[in-house]
Amino acid sequence: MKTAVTIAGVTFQNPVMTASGTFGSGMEYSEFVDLNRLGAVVTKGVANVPWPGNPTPRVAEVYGGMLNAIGLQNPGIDVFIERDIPFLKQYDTKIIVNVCGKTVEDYLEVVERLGDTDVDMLEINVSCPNVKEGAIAFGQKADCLYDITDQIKKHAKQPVIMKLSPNVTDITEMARAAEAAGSDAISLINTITGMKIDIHKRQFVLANKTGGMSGPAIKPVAVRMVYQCANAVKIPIIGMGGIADASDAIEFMMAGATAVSVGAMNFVNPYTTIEMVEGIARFMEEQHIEDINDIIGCVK
Amino acid sequence: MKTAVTIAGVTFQNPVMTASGTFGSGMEYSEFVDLNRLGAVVTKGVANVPWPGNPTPRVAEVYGGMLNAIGLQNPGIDVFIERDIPFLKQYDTKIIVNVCGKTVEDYLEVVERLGDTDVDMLEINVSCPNVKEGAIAFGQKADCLYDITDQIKKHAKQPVIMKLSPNVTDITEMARAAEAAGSDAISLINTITGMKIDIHKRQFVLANKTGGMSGPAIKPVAVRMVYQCANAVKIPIIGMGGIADASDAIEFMMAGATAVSVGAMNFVNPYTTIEMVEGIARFMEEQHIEDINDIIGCVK
Amino acid sequence: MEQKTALKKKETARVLSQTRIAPGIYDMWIATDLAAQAKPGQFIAVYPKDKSTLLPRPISICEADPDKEALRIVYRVAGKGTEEFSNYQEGDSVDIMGTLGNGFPMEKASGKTVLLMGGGIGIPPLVELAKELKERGKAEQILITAGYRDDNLFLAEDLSQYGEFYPATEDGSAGAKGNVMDAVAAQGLKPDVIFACGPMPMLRAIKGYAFESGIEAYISLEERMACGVGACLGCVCKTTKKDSHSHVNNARICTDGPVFEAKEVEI
Amino acid sequence: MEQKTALKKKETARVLSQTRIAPGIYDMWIATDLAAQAKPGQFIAVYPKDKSTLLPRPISICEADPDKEALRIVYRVAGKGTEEFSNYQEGDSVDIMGTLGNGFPMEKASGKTVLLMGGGIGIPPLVELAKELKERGKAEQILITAGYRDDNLFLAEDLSQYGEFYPATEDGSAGAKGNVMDAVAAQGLKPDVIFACGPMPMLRAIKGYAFESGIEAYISLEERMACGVGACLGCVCKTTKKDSHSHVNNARICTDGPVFEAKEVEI
Repeated sequence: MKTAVTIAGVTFQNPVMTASGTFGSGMEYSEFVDLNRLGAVVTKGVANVPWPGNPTPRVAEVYGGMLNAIGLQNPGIDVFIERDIPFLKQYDTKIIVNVCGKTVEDYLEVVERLGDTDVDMLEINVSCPNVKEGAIAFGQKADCLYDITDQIKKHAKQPVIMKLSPNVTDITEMARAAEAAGSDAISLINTITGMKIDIHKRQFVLANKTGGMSGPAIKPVAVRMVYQCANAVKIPIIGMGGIADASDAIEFMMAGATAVSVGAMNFVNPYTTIEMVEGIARFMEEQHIEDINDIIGCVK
Repeated sequence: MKTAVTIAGVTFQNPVMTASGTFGSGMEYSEFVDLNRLGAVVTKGVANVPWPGNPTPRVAEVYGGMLNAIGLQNPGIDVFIERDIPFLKQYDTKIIVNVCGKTVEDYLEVVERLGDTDVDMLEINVSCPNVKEGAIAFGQKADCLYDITDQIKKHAKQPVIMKLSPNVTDITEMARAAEAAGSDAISLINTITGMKIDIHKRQFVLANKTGGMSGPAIKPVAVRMVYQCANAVKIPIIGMGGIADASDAIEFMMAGATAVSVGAMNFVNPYTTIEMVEGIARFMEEQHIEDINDIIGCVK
Repeated sequence: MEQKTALKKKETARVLSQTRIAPGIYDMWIATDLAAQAKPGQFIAVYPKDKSTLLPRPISICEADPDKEALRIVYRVAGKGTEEFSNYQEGDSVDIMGTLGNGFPMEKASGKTVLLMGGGIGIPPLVELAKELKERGKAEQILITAGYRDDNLFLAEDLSQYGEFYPATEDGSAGAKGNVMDAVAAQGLKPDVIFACGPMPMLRAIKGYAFESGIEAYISLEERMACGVGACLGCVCKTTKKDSHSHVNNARICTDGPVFEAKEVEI
Repeated sequence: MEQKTALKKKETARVLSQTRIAPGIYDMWIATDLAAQAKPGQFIAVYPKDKSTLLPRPISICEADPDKEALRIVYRVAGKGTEEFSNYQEGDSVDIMGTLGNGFPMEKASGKTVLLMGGGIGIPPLVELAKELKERGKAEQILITAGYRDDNLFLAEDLSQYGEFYPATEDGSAGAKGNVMDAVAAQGLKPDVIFACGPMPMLRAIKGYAFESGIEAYISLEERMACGVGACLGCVCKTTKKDSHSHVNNARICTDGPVFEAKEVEI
């Protein structure tokens, strides 16, 4: 039985990854999950300098999911290279570093610093809805996305994954822009912008007013967008958005994803990723699937 | 205690309405709900001629909600005027007729026919994601929305509500286009496009592949968009999207909605609307709110 | 207009009993005064408590006992909703709405040899139907055939009380080997009218057989539903005649059906 | 790297008992071997079964009995999640993760007069804290004050076993009228070190009092959490020193806390 998938020349032992921002750099969850058994750890976004993030409350519960407005708090690339990469290199898994920034230069600085490190891929967060400084525009306008992808590709030594925002009219337009500018893969969906009001206090639950929605509630939107993109571009897709178990992972793969990421569900069940790895193997056995690659995009 | 709200000169005894397509023309739910106690019945979309709708399966359950791809099956304006309007006129509630079409001319024909009838308002469905013929473009491009609104306003005798699609990058751009073209109000959100795959059958659950997602799962997105629009335009907003109880209704009103519509939750509990009317009154009593209008948009 | 007294209602009822009567098949009695209005072929909507699954499950009425104010449903565990229901025990609450849909047209059996045909989880509604036909109907003869996977002949005892009962099993372990059409052939049954409920391939076969033999057949259809009361237009089937709602030959299974004359639906 | 044996785990445990000890306040004992590692001031995450509410509720550990492998939590019903927990009965399952966070720095009380201060639903963690201090700590004297709404002095009996207990009530129906600071004034308490848990206004008052009096104070903070293990960075508080994770003076309450030295946090 073959569970390995390959994206831009990087082979992952299985298609189960972690969604950026929900798994730190793996340290915290290493008490629950054997990182050696994951396809990849996708790290929390890292910027060129430390970011303090947003005021609290930063998280809120919603029906079948949650809102977050962390604001990409992170220690910056120096600490990350010194502490987080060596930690992850102890494990037999692939490392995908999520990169965030406020300007193109910010992104390029991080990408260049990472060029000398032993990480496997870069995921570019151009779609965080919780950072006001303008990064979101990169992810919501096709020409901006093209430009930043083009710049990053010129500087990156590792293969590049552009992470797409679902908060757009036409996700395929964004996917095509990323592909045209040379992105090696795309990942989607980032969170959907939402809001929650405390009617007794008459105030927003999040200090940031809005937050990014994740969890099972958004899965149908994510599956739809993955399907649309899979039929619009040739580069591989990493699917995410409310994935809770092996069935969900397989649904995304049948829609066209080559790999999948577990996000908010890590918080609900810290063993989600490992149970998913096992559940996918069980499904393959039951359904007599020799190679997981055979189901990618099989529903047309 | 004042629960009445006014939109474009039409006064509703309370802010609780039904969302188009989830309540027929009231006939089916009149066995469960005293229609005399609703703010308004918003009818299922009606076109100039009968529409057969989409193949089945037309509905699918998703986490905290459902997908539908009915495809606006409807008997056409002739039967509607002859049967549905007289039925609704028996009740002491307002009538808002949802109008659908494939071309501008289709819409105008229905709008003109309704001009001679005794209905209170028109809601224009330019955002149904399940009709392929192009109507969705009216709801996803600001200039198209402006044009059709402008045309409809020239022909409509009743006040016009443009119903907005959430499947856009910037909902405020759409709201502003509707307002600029003279729309008397806007309603939002219509459903979010989603997809579900049956991994054992390896096929889409809906015959139409994609469907419109509704239910509590989409509420945070709807609240956010209502808030954004309330801060972008001056015309009143009818809020909808996963509203399940009085607390949800109040959340939408605090975000800026003047009235609210109950959609998918009618299917989960046919008494939802009436319980909401009672729950809003209870909340007003507990919170010493004299006039429901005082809470509209109170969270900034 | 003043509000009329409703026939349909949603309520929280009590489970009187529940037993597993075959692998994956459960038999639940529910205390509800809806029993008084239940007709053979009608169904109820049962709502899961699990808040991730909001829509009701349409489940056919297997038996109604108006005196005891009790309804019986027999259903197969097919997903999260029915899985939840199968765990209910005596005294637990169960959220239901009913009674929904139109029943079988009992009068069509008057003075006739009527054949009830059920397949799999389409067998349960035949119980109330057979009972009513026997106790209050005017059929000359009641024949019943039911198709099972194997010799787990659930509800066979119930059905045998009300008519001549001919099972069929896919594995041939009891009755005719094959499906209900094989049982009809094996027994040489010659009905004047057919009432049927079961999976689509079976209903298609019955429709073909009825057409060729010039027999009236009434079949009960299933489709994914949302509202269950005719408002959402989710559960339609193509009909040869104009439907009552939209006049577009798309009848609502939940309210115009679930029972249709076979020749009037495209299946 | 090979997988280490985990200290933290998520598991489905059993409810040993549950009682309502004050209006809206519940006392639950849970069978779990996490009791062996529980430290005063730590908390567990409790997961609702209601699938509309997915995130765990952080609830402080009130008492741990390693011999009986049992943990006690005392919590207030504040929403759908805790409402659900309050309906659990002996034998029911309860999904928990633990043990989380760092406890109070017991060693800071050595040879000192330590004052434990609790307000409302911040009172429960004082029980295990007082017990540990008394049984294994080296404090010279243990003073305890707890602020209640009224004379429903929940956990007062437990606390009185381990130290001098001074309640305060908002309505003056028992102990000092007012809050814990009023009790301190009324009793003329002179602590060397303070361990506190309670609502933010109380913690702010204690921080101010400790600063003015030159007393070391350790306070337990609360914030909306998602992961509970330090990964999501949802539950941070501003700190005067660089935090261990991001070095941006935003410490994670769930893992760097929940107990912080008062002077090191901006509250």
